[in-house]
Amino acid sequence: MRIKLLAVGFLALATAGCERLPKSLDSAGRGAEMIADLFWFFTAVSAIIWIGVVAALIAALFRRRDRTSERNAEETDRAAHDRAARVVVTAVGATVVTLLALTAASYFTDRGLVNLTGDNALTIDVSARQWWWAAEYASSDPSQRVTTANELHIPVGTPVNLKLSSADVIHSFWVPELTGKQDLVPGRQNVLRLIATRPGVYRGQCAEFCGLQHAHMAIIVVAEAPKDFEAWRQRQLAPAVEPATDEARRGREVFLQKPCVMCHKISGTPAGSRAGPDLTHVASRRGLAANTLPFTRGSLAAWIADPQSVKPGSKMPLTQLTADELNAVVAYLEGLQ
Amino acid sequence: MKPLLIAVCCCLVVSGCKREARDVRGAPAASSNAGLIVMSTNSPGADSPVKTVNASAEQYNGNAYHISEGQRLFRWFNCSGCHANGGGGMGPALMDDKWIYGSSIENVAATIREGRPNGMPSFRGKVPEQQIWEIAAYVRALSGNQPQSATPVRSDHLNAIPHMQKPEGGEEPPSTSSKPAEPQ
Amino acid sequence: MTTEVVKEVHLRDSSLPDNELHAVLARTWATPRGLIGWLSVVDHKVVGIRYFITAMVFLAAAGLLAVAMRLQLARPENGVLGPDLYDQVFTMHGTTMMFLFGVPVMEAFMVYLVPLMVGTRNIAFPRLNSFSYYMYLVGGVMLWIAFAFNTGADAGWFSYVPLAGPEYAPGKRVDFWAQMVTFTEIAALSVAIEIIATIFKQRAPGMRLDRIPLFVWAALVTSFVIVFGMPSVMVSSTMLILDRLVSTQFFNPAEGGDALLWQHLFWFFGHPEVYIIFLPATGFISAIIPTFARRPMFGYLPLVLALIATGFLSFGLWVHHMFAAGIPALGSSFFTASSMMIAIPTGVQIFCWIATLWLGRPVFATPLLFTIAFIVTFVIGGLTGVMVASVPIDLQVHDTYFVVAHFHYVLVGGAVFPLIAAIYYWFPKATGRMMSERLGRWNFWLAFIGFNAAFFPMHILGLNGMPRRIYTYPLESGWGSMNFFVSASAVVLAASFVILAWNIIYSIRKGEPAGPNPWNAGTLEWTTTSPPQDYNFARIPVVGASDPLWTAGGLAEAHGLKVESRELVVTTTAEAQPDLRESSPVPSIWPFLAAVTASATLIGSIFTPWAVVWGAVPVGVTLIGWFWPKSVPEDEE
Amino acid sequence: MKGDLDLSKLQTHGFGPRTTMFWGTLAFITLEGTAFALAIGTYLYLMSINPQWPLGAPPPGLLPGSIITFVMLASVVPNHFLKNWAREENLPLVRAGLVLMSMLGIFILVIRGFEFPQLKVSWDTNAYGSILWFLLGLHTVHLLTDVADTIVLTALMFTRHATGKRFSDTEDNGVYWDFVVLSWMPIYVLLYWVPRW
Repeated sequence: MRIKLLAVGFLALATAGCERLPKSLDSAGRGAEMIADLFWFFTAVSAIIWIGVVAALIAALFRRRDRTSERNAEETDRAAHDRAARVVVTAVGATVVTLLALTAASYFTDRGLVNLTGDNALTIDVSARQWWWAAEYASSDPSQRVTTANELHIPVGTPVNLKLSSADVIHSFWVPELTGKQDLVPGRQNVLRLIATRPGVYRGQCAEFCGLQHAHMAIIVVAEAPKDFEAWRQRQLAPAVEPATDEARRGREVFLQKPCVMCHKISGTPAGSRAGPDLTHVASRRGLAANTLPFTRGSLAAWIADPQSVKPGSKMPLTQLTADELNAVVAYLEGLQ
Repeated sequence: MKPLLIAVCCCLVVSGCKREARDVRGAPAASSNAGLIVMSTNSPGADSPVKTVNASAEQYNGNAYHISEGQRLFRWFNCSGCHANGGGGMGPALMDDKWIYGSSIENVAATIREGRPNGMPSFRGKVPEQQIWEIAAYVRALSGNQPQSATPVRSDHLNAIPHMQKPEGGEEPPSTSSKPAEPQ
Repeated sequence: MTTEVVKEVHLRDSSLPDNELHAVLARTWATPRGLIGWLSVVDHKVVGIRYFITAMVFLAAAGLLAVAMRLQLARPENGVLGPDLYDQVFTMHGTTMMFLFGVPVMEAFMVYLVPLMVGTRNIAFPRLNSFSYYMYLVGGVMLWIAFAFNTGADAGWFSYVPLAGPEYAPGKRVDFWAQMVTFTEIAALSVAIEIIATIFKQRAPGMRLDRIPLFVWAALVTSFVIVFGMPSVMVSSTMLILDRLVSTQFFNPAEGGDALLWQHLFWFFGHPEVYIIFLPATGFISAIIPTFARRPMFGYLPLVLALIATGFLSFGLWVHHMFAAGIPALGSSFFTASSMMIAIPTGVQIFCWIATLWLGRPVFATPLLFTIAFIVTFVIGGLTGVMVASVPIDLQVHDTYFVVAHFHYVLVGGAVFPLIAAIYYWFPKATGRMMSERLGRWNFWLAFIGFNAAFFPMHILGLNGMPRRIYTYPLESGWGSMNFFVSASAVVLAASFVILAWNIIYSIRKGEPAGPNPWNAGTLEWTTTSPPQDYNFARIPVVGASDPLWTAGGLAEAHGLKVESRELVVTTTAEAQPDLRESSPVPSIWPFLAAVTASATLIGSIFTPWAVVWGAVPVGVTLIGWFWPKSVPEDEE
Repeated sequence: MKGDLDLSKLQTHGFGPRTTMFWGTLAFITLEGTAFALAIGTYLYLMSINPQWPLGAPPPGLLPGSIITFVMLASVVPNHFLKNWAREENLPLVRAGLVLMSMLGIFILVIRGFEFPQLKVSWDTNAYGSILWFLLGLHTVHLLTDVADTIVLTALMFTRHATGKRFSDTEDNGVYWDFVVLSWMPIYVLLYWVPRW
């Protein structure tokens, strides 16, 4: 039974370890690369130390003990004792040297992380709430400020400074492929610097326990070629598109009369509250409810109809829309590209 | 110790279970009369306000979760705009014990839902029913009409709200602040 | 004084043959019968065993919570526990393991063993000792009763503000958590003071500093870490209660407070806390290895210095829990360095243990098996500890399952395995019966394999992006298969504890009778009978070496103590020269009454600050009753 | 029966470091001192993160706090003599000293009652108010316990229990009073003078 367990164990490790690297070692960002290198260095050193210790332990337990030492035990014992003393002192010395090396390596990587920036850096204000992410792309010109939620787009190769703040409790911003995490602490502002090196869609989620829906507070970071990013930015700057169909138009009416308007913003309409995520371009995003659900008509309807069963405790209330009110709102929202 | 523990259990059973429930959906039943417009029989004046009673409203009274949600919504929906964190501004104060339209949670909820003459708008349809009840529960807490154990003593924001739980209000005896340090 | 005259007529052990001496001492040191007597007990052995049993019950309870969590996490999008319940469950698991099991179970061994190991008849301040137990009991029971009524703390065992503050933690859940902390801190601090006083003043004549058993050294250092570490969490949890109860603003950034202030205060206690649990464990190992290597410990002095160094360094690490919270870079690299430094004394200990085994002739009994398991697993935990001490690596793995794996390797591998070893090792002394070796081996293999299989994969889960404290995870995350394997292995680990429990229960009744010294060990607790008499030692031993039982010619003995009243010898702090004959307190109900009034006050203060004002009076009365001397001078404390 | 070491001639009570109780008292003092240090550290921490200090309140009124400081410093002298008399086991003088110390303690407690309003800020106004009340409260708790202890001890000394071990208790109590006085000094400076800089 023991053997079987071990077998299963290695199997599981294999499937997880080998099919592809764990996210935080499969770097797509300058920071994550540095950390991964440091991590492998530490792991190698640790592995050697552990093997050494266990080998010594096994030797100590099972070494052959000669009968002769029963006689003249005295001086053989003293000799062995002195040998052991020499070994121990050497081992301690080695430990000290190793630790110094590790500390130095760690220190320089740390400096590297702090210097991950440039004068052309793109600054994004990220503010966390229970349980979603609000983001505003900083710009001297107010009309150029992109406001979005739960999905960031960043240009590959450009330094990005995330200015992190929290509106309620402590959260933590963490996208393993890009770089290490940074907490968002109420009353403080932290800065997280990162540079994406590889285009792609990277999923992260809040890493600091923040209450009931800590598990459903994901953020997607899309790293794309600078020109794609610029195109995206222009689309996001535009006001909400006019609803195309009658149903969508009715949807907008419902949106503005029903509770939706109390918390959500859709630029170009009277809806202007910032309590909930900005929905101006909600249909351009990949996920819903802080990426708890993929953005599809079905999941959109499900989310609006009964948010508390999708995300119990979410601040999105049951709005008690009638069936066709619901359909109308869904039709309207899914048009908001 | 036994009797002590039993006593603790009892007060936990009676207050605890109700106080600590995290009923994230709110009671749909509470929205019984949400559909049709009810013209409130309440009117300002000397005659004591009529109490409308709604059974399921009781789950909002004394429930810590609903009251704290109400605290959040009070801020989100900017009730302070007129009621200034309960202190009163262009709208009446909510922290005193004067109630124009009745102090029961049903009356407060009705006030929010239907609005009142000279100023108080109607939030029918704008604010979902369970949130109306949560705000109502919180409004009653402002004037100390909720059990202290279920009421947050302060928010984590600038506290225009004088804390709701000053024992006897006014200047406290040193003991209240110093004593919990006693275990040292 | 007049007492001089009285003394001469007192009956002395010197003038008595053994059998009479036993009879008289048994009468003098007996614990009264009946409920009152049961509550009045001041015998350190009884209190120690009560501490142990209570702690093990809490271990079982918290273990079941762990199983519940693994059930929930076994599959993605699982519905066994909802978010609200899951948050309470993981908070209760962590809180119970740290405050109600980890520390108290170590206190249990210190309270039971230290007086026996230093060769005295009872612990210093025995009434404080029984008081501390009742406080611990009430605190723990209170927390679990609250949990039973859906009032279980749900903000994590670390209760970070603002999540644990008045706005985001409505109701009384966190208040019960904070007050439970107060209860257990009172208990832990009391025990620490008793241990320090016992070790400083009540060592057997001749037990110089360089002859103190290593476990006793570990207990001493641990007690000092408690004395300097625990006040921090008293201060912070008091501030939290005040914020929640009378609306102080300590942790409200909008009014000049600060959320990180809590983290600084909490981790200034929280990190030493780990060493409060780990240092006694190293003490177990240092007691077990010489016995089963059948030779004195190699490197006594380095080991003592390592213990002391660890104690000091443990206060220089707390910020490494906050690397991601936005700490100035310079500060964090200092704490990286200090966190790495603490690996040095730990290394010294491990090397000395291995050297002892090398030089000795190992006997592979269950305690040694678990000692081996300890070294193999704990080294992994220590090395991942070095990893998380590095700021950049920590930024990736902090608050992920990598850290969950790390500290379970440290706390289970580093503390629970030695604890199990200690149970198998001292069980014969406490009960007079051996535990089953056959069950012991099953226990060992299941624990060793179950633990590593359950926790090693968590390293990879963490690196793969799985954060801690999430009640579920999406199917796409790809964490499912490994979580299932972890959950399955957790069951194996749980089974090993079932076997341990069964072995204990079975052996109490049917175990082989054990002599005074079944393992042929070298320290004082093995000179007396198993289980020891109420008075521990009929004749106070005189110590001439660090392993007195292994020195040829047997033990010398001291005589001249009164036997008709409780008297023990007080020695000088460094040289342990006999200095005074102090009376040791007789059983008293007052500590229990004091605990009742204090508990009522503390629980009341969860609901109203005035409880403290009204409670102060009965507490004062009971304390006076406690310290008011009884008729005969010998009864004075 | 071999008797290698005879304990029968040892005294049954001693003073200072020779006794177990002394080390217990010292351990208590150490852990409470740590608590004071942490509370003081909290004050300085809050001061360092807030641009202006004191926060939205005038500095506390000086009079009661300064009176207490003066009386406490003065009380160290009789306390010192009391400890010596206790060592000499001089009952009449010890009684007198204890009565005096009890009265001093009660006097200080009364003044302390006037001290809280002089803080000129409520504990729930802001973090500054909170830490002020916390520090003063923490010290008051220690003051209360020691004064109570002194009074009980005084009462004991007028009963038949005024024998050997009581005297070393008296000395330990004196040591604890020194601690209460000592721990007050930094708090006094912090509460009353730091805001005035």
